[in-house]
Parts: sequence; C-alpha cells; structure tokens
Amino acid sequence: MADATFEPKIIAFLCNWCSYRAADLAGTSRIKYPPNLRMIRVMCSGRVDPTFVLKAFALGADAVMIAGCHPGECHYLEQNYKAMRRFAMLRHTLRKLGLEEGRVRLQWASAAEGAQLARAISEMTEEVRALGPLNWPAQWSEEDGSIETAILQLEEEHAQAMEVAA
Amino acid sequence: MRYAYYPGCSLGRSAWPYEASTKAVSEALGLELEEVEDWNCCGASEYFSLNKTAAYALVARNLALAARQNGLKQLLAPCSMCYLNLRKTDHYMGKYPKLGKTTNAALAAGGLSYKPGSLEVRHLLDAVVNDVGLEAIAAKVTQPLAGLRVACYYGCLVVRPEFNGKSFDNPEYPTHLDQLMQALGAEVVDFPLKAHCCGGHMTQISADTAFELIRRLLHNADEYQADVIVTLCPMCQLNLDAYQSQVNRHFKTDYHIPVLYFTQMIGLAMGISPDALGIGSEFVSAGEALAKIGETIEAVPGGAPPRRKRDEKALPMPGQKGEA
Amino acid sequence: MSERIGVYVCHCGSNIAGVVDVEELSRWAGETLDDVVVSRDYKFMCSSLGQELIEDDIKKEGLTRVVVAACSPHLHERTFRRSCASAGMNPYLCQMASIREQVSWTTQDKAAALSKSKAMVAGAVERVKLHEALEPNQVPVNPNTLVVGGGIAGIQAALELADAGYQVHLVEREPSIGGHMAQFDKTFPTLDCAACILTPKMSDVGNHPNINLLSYSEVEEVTGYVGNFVARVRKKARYVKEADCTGCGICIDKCPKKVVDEVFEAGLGYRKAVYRPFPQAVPKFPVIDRESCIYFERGTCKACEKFCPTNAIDFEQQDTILDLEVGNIILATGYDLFDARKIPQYGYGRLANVYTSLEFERLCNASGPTEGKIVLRDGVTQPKSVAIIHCVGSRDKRHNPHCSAICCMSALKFGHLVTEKTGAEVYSFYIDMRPLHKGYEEFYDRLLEEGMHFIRGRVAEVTDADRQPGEEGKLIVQAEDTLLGMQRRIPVDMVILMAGLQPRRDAKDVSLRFGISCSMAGWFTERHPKLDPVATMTDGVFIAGTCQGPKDIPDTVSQGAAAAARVQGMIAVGSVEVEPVVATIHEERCSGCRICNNLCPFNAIEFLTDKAVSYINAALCKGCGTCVAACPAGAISGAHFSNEQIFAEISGLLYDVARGNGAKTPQPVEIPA
Amino acid sequence: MPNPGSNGSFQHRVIEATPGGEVLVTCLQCGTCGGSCPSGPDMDHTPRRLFAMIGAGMEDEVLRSNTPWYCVSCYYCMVRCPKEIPITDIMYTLKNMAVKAKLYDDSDAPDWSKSFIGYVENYGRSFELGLATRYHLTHKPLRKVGLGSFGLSMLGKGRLALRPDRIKGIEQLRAILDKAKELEAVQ
Repeated sequence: MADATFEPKIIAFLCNWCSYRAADLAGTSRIKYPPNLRMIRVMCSGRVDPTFVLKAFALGADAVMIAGCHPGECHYLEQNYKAMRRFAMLRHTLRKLGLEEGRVRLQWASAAEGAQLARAISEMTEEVRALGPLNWPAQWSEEDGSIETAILQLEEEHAQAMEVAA
Repeated sequence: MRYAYYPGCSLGRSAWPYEASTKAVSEALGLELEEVEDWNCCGASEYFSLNKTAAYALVARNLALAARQNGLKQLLAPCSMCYLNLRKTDHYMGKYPKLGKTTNAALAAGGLSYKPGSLEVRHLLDAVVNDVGLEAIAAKVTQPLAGLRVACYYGCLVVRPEFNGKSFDNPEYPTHLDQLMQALGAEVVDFPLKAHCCGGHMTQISADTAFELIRRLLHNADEYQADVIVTLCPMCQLNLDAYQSQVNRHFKTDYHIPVLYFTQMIGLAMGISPDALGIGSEFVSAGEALAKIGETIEAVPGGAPPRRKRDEKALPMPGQKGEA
Repeated sequence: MSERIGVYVCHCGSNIAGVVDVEELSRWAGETLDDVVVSRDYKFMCSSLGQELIEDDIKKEGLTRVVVAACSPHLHERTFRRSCASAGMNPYLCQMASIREQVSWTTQDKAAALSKSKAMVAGAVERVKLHEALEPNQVPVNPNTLVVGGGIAGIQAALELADAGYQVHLVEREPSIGGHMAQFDKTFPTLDCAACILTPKMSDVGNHPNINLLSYSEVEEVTGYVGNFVARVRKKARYVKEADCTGCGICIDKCPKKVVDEVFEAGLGYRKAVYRPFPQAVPKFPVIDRESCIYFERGTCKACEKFCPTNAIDFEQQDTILDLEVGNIILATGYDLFDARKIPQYGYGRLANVYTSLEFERLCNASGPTEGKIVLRDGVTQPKSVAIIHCVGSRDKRHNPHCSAICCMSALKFGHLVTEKTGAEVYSFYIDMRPLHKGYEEFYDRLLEEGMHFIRGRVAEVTDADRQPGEEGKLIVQAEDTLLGMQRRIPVDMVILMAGLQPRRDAKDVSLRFGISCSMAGWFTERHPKLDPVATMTDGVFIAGTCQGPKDIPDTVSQGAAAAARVQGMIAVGSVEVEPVVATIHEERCSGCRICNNLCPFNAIEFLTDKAVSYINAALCKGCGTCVAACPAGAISGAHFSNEQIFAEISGLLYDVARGNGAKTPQPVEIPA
Repeated sequence: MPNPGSNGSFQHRVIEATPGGEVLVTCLQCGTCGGSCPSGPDMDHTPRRLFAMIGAGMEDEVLRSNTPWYCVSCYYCMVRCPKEIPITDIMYTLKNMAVKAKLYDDSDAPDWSKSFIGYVENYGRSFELGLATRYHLTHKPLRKVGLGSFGLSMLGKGRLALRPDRIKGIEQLRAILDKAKELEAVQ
C-alpha cells in the first residue's frame, strides 16, 4: 500500500548531550536528510516516558524515534540503560497493539555522530514510508474504546513492568 | 561425548593413517564419533574459487544432513580445510542473511534446509584437548614420548580466520598441540613457523611457490633439531611428507624429518601398536625418530638450539616476575 | 489568562532565509497560532539590534513569552534568555526553535523546509505557554582544588594554582609524582633531557606551601557538586613514617630482597622491596612493597628497621582515610601503554630482543638499568641494526582504532639516539609519518639527513625463523614496502615496538567515580572537542593531559595550565549558578513505592521514613528526568521538562496532521494522571 | 566509467559480491596483507596494490592479475588487517569474477579448480588420482613422468584410490548445485 505521496511524520526525542548535539553537527556539516522527523529536546533519553510515545501516536505521528548517548557514555552515567530497558517494554506493548516494529526506534548517537544520526533518520523515514500511514487516532475512534482508555490501560501495564524491573 | 563426525575425502585415502589413528584413539579416549550419513566433499578451496553460491550450498548439504542426524549438536572434523569450510558456512549463513537465504533456497531443491547456529563445528584437536582434557590424557599415557623432540605444526586453517573474534586457539601463536604433546611427555620445540602455510594446493598449480613454503618449514624444524613434525591436517601432512624428497632435490638439501599426525602420537603414548595407527605409510620414515622412544629411556635430548646463557648483566625478559 | 507571545524568526543572513521563506513563516505564526501577538523576522536576531527588538516588544507590547526561531539553543539560548531578563522577563519563559541546524542546513526542498519550520515554531509556541518562571540557584565555590594524577599535566595544573595563591591537594597513586615523563630519557624535537626539565618542577611541588602532596594515595569516592565537593582519599600505608624519615636511603641499601620493577623500569630493571622509584623521587620517602617484603611474607627480617637511623620504619602502619573539601577537581590520570603481547606476531615476550618503546626509554636513560647503554637483552652486545615498528596496537580496529599521536615523533627520537650512541642502521616501518607540530617536520628532516631508513609499510611479523643467507641469528622484520609494492625482509639485531597509548584500565571506574563521561574506549569526554577541551559536562570537574586522549608533552602541559586557569576563574567569581532544571516530588501524590530511589545515580533521592515518601535533594539532582518518567504515580515533576510541556510540544509539532475533528490548532488530549 | 565506490563501479560490484566486503573502502594501504602473504613474492601485484587498483576502477588489470590465484587461503592477512577487511573472501570474489569474464591469462589455476569440482559434481567426493592425472595430462604433459612415479608410490602406500567413491544422494546434490548456480546467475 505504498502511497507515493505519503510523507510520514516522525517525532523524535533527543537527549541534550549527545543526540541533540549530533543533530547540531549534522546541521553544521550540512548533511541532508528527509524533513519528516521533528525533534524534541529532553535532558536525557531516560526522561522519555512511554506515554510521550503513545501521546505522539495518539496525536497522529506515524513513528517515533528515541535517541540518546551510547551505552556507557551517558552524561548521567547510566540513565540511557534505563531508557534501553524501558524501550524494550515499550516495544513489547506496542507490538501487542499491532504496531509494526519499524514505527519505534532507539538510536544511539554520540555528539560526534551527525552523519550516523542523519543516516538513521533517512533509513527510518524510508521504512515508515513503506509501512504507510498509521492514522492511529482514527483507528481508535472507529473501534469501541476511546484512545484515552487505551493509553490508560497501557500506562498501568507499564507501571507494573517498571515495578518489576526496579 | 558424542559427535557427528565428518571425515572428509582425504581421510578416506591419502590420509588413511589419520583416519585409522583417529578411530583407534577416539575409542580409547571415550569420544563417540557418528559419521554423517552420505556426506559429500566440502569443495576445499576450489569450489569457492569458481562459484561461491554453489560452494556454500555444497558445504551446507553436509550441515543439513548432520543437523538432522540423531539430534547431534556438535560436528567434528579432523581435516582443517573441511573444518574451516563447515564452520565458515555455518557462521556466514547466520551473519549474512542474504547468503543464508540463497543457500537455503539451493538446499530446498534437494529437500533440505539448515538453520545457522544449530551445529557447533569443531576440530578434532579442540575436542581432544578441551573435552577430554590434558589431565585425562596424561593419565592414560603408558609410554611417554620422553626424549622425542617434536615441532608442533598447526598450519593455517585450524586457527584462522577467527569468526567474531572466536577461535579455539590463538590465530598467530597457538599452543593447544604443544600442551598436548607435553602431556604425552614429548619435548616440544618453540617452532616459530607453527602456524605458517604448507603451500596448500600450490603444489599442483605452481610447484616452485609450494616448494619454497615447504622448504621454509623443514629448514626451521631442522634448525630446532626436531625429530618429528606433528600435524593435524591431511594437506599439511601430504605436502611436508610426500613432497619432502622433491623439495630436497629442488633445493639440493637433505632434510629427513618425518611428519606424523597428532592422533598417531597419542596412540603411541598410550601403547597402541604403530601398525594400528597407520605408522609406516609415511614417505619419510619415522623409524629412526621413533627408535628414540622405543629404545632408550635416558635418551639425551639433542643439543638444544643455541640460546645465549643468561648472566649477571642480562636484562629481565618482559613479564619475568619475582626475584633477581 | 492567556499568554502574550512574541515570535521572532531569524534570517541568519542567508543561512536560514536562503532555504526557509522567513517572511511567510513569521506571517503564518502571527495569523494562525493562538496567543501570538507579535511576530517578526529579522536579519540577525542575535545582533544587538535583534535583541533590542525583543526587549522593546517585551516592554511595549507586554509580552509574557518569547519564541526565537533561529539556530540551535546550544549556541544562543543564553543570549536570548539574557535579553529577556534585561527587559524584566524571567529568562526561562523563552524558547528556541532550531530552524537552522535542523531545517535550512539539512533540507533542500523549500516547501518541506517551510512546513517543518512551521511545525517547530508551533511546537515552541505550544510549549512556551506552559513554561514556568525559574530562578537559578547560586552556590558558593570552595577555593581549594583537588588535582588527581601527578604526571606532568597534574604537576603543571597544581603549580599554576598554588602559585596563584590557592590551596591544592595533589593525589598520586604511585609512591612518587613524575608520571611517564620521569621515565623518559630525551624529549622531542629539542632533545632536552626529560629529567632536567621535569625534576625542578617536581621539587617545586614537593616544597610548595600551598600544595598538599598525597602520594601513594587514591580517591575512593566523590560526593557533592560544583563548588562543594567532598573527596574521600585513601592514603595507603607506606610502612615509613613520613614525619621521621630523612630520605637517607639506608633502608634501601640494607634490604636483601630484589624484585623486577614492573612500573618505573618497565620491567627492565630491579628494585628492592623497600624502594623509591628513582633517585629524584618526590616525595623522598621510600615505600615498603608489602607483596615482596620478606618480613610480611615470613615474619622475620626487618633489616630496614634495624638500620634506620631515625626509627622511621613502622610495620604496623595502617591506611588512612582523608575527607577533602574542594570546590573544583582536575583529573590528570594519564594513559596506559598498549600491551604488545596482544600482537603475538611481533614476538614481544618470546623473542628476547624485541623491546617496547617504554623499555627502550629506560634503556637510553642514563639513570636506567644499563646507565644509558643501548644493548641487547644479554646486557652487553650493542646492536648493529635496529628496526622501529610504528602503530603497534594503534590505528587497528582489533585493538585501538585511534592514532596514538606521539609514536612517530618518539620513533624519530629513538632513531636519533640509536644513531648517536651506537652508529647502528635504523629502519623505521611506518604507515603514515605524522610530525604535526612546531619543529617536528624539521626533526624528521634531520633524521633523514642522519641516514635513518624509512620503509612505508605496517610490519606483518617479526620472526627468528631465518629463510635465506644473512638472516641466521637475526630478528627478521617482514613487511610490504608499499612504495615499492614488494615484500621485504630486513634482518636486525633489535626491534622496538612503538606501543600505542590507551586509556587507563580503570578509566571507566574513575569516570563514574567523578561523574563524568568517557568514550567507549575510556578517554574522558571534554565539554566541547574544540572550544571547551578541558571542561567536562560535569560542572567543576576538569580534565587535562592524556586521560582525555593521546597527546605529547607540550599539549599536555598546555591542558594542565588551561584547566588551572578555568579553576581560577571559578574561584575568582566565588559563586556559581546552578541550572534550576531539577526534579521535585509532590509529597501528597507519592505512594512511597521507592521505585525512584534506585534510579538516581547521583543519590539525590532519599526516602523519608517518617513521612513514608521519597524526597529529592535539589542540590544533588542533575535534572536528567529519569525518575520523572519512572514514577508510577506521576508524583515527580521535572522543572522545564514537565509532561505537560512535552505533550504541548508534541501537539504543536504535529500541527499539520489532518484530524477527524478538523481542528486548526490541536486540542491537547487529556491524559489521565 | 562510474566514480569509484558509486553504484555499478567495479569496487561496488566487488563489495556487493563479498559478504562483509563493505569495509574494503576503509583500506588504509598499510601493506599488512602484502607483508604477510606467503606467496606474495610470486604475485604480480600485492593484495594492497590490488585494492588500490580496485578503487581506481582498473577492472581489466585486476581480473587479469595472478594475485587471487596465488592466494593459498592461509588467512594471515585477514586476521592481521587493522581494518578487518575479509581479504581472502575478496580474493574468492575476484576469482569468481575473473572466471566469468574469462580473464585469467597468467594462471592455469582455474583449470585445476575446474578439474577438482568436476569430480565433486559427478561423484560427490573428490578423487585425487583422477584429478591429478586429468589436470596434469592437459596442462603439464612434460611432468607426466615425475608425477607417475609420485603417484605410484602414493598407490604403494595405499594413499591413492584407483576409482572414485560416489555418494548415494548424488542426484540430490546435483539438484542443489544446479539451483545454486541458477541463483548465482540471477545475482
């Protein structure tokens, strides 16, 4: 169902120290990548609450990227490991909801890896373009429950999972 | 310890003494070898030279057959070339999905399939040293190889390449065979060319190239006054043994160094008769060397290679610990 | 009450305006986005005129929020926050959209660039509406400084600070300061004797009234934050009372136990069980090495104690623990040498006459084990030919991918010393010759004139297996001469391996202990690779020398001085602003589950048993927000990065998603707490 | 000629045909491969130089080179290469390409390989006597006598078989190999 005119919208959460600086570097190096990805700066990938991702989908994003420092290079010592653990649970949850794997991506990018980040953005854009629009809000409202109920349910699962992990 | 066993073409013929001694020794060491049914040639390096896709498929048929035979998880090969081809095909099929897919598509034409990683491919030396263990082997030694100076020769493919940085021994300076020979009571020389090339198939293609490679090995083993070169690969044995007289003629040299399989050495140390180990079929007779262990226990080791004596002024060697 | 928002779109000359239709962007923002009352575009927003534009609007139009669409906030956030503040607005009520780095410089399609810019402005506008006024915290700066590592970098830093009148605690792991430089013979390219230039500085450190030298000591724990750190230092037992010892050295003479000196002599010489690494050691007090001391092993001997004229030996001495209060920390922990045994084909450890570069330094050194005579491992024979192998463990994906930066020059220096002292032929096997700094190329030239042979090719192997006449009894170095395109075998008497520099084996532990980050390999990460090379992302912790990456002595000394200058700046101001981006726990919502307690690597979260709730110490919190994301009760809020602010930014960024309700500006979906 | 490294260039095709070959572009021309190669002195170009030639798009010269055919597959270069380039595998790729392009004038190694696999395809096992005889009769008739005595002593030691073994599943093997060749042609 690849639609030639479909331009996916991707929300990305980038940590302030490595990935956002990688984006700065991609810019100063004038590396071109698709304009489909829109970035949000957070202090650490560990700050990315799974509800951010769900919220982005709920508001119509076709995919979400979470980017942080490489394991072992976290500005906050080890918080990206927590992001990694959390990401595994998030992906599990999203799979249960029928979302394709390619719609969420955890990307490590150091402040020196502008080119790598740009490449990851290009790859992801193409992958999501091939998957087609998600149109999550519409899908949910067509079915029985509202999107809020779904998010609530996922949040509970997430909280339980965190408790187990902690 | 049960293994699927892939003898390879050489062991059926030119390396029959390797097969005979492997059978004799494995029984005594408790290694159960179950031959892969209807195995085919691994293609050596020749098939890869002409058609890589077919070459991987050729090897993969053996993997597929072995993997479905009685649920065995480990595939043992005594020949270094076969060992490499089997290991490489298993590893590459997993590491490069495109290659894995193509190879399985070819296998499907013969009603077979192979899932990479379902077998662990191992060399006979690895199993002997790491599964049986040096202590267990030493305990079975009845006639120690004392006084026999051996050059342990690994050749290339048993330790190279490393796949994902993994090889059962160091790719530059392996020591498994050295340790094994020491456990049998032999005097092991520090053979610097232990992992260098024997010339492989160059004997057929460019004899001059091959003869030079063989000469280097013989020259170096001779310098270290080795009584015997111990090997673990049919190709290495063939090149060093069968071509030794041609090399002597070519370079006007006079080397006389017998080349035996490590399984034959284990057999001798455990008191198995030389006949049963296929000893006697080598081109360069091992008689003189083996007389050393048959005849006299006090055999004085041949003069050690010239090593400067350490004196007061000598500087410590790297890693030398402790008192002066 | 709705906010009054000003949107400012920067052209950045043609950097932005060349791709993004800035007039249209500014018009659109003004007409379309709710609460935007002023929207302008301007050539250079960061210029003083641009800043005045914002300040005037705040005053005249009564703006309550400001959005600047320009470059990355890492470049000019401070600038625009400052102009807001000078117009009387809280600086944290300003938000930037990075339409240069993220749009105009990375996008070619102009229509797509405009629509992405609109999304980013919308995101910033939605977010800024929910910003809260924040006040940065002021904390005082303790004027004392901790310098970790007594090599040339640490020595330089300590002396600069001490000479400026500030108190320094210098902690060194080994019994003496001096580091690697103290082991060297000559220094390139001027061939100054290393000891001649280093030892005066070492004694300055030892005698300086402002320097508290803690040798044979290690930092075990660091707590606190910029301006107010507490470092716990373990001063290992020397078994020699420093107060009584005169440094006469009789104990060393009388000690009957001789062992290989693995550290200072690089394994090439011997020392006693009670020892001073080298004669000019600072401090002068010896150390008893417990591992090799006969008394500690067998319970008898005590020769040192018997002969000590001042009764300074104390076998009962224990480690002592000191807590040092400091405002800033400089890490100058140096490097480790690559272990050449990891490349067996070069024969180190097996072939006697293969040396490492550090061993060779000791061999050349007049106070080394051979008193400066270059000889083979037999201790007497002078080599007639020497091969120097570059890039041992460097530029190699299997070991260290980086260039070790100093080996080319050291190799030239060795070449010169061999030629000068022995007249031997010298062959240098290199991949690329890198004489980068002042006077270095000239030194390379000098060696060419001196007749050193240069072969471009990485050595394949060093062997004692001779193959042809002339090779017997030699070490044969085999390589491709890549400029000739042929294999060569050079028989030599001695081989020197230019072993690369690599991070200290415990660098990762140290980085965690001091709360800074390091690369995958273990080099400490600077705040900015070009513009902030000695600061780290952790305020108050600075780095200098080779712990940050391979470098030679001049660069190392520069960094030591630079780090000291940065610390002096901090001390001179006397206080420091701490960003108010911290997390807070709302007691009434905290269920006391304690999930957050284990998540904080800075130990900022404690559990108040009396109230059965968790509590965040704002002074320790670094603001990463991990606990905020993890709290199952939603009881933790992160200042400046609250859930609501992020949700608002998402909705703005997705302004152009066609939704069923056809809303022009998306209405945030209520997320149940 | 396409730019080196771009789609369709010689370098690109070599990389595509070699599992893990993409690191070829990172070659820093250090010569570790050429220095390590046991048959290096007999090669017309060292492996390092061959990689530079591949980068320069010198397809004809590279495929005519004897270098890949002198590779003894000892894998020394591969375990020493500081960029972890799968050099031996690239040599196999070049041999495959040279055979397809019929460019290997300086070596009769391909015919040895062809004789070898002829037996494998017909019997499922290699056959040393037939192989040596067939190859030497066509390529080195002058050395027949020498080989003859060598072969006779091999026979005498029981180390050479008089006729090849044939595996039971030869039809299955042929079907697999035919399919593989078909897939290779498509690529």
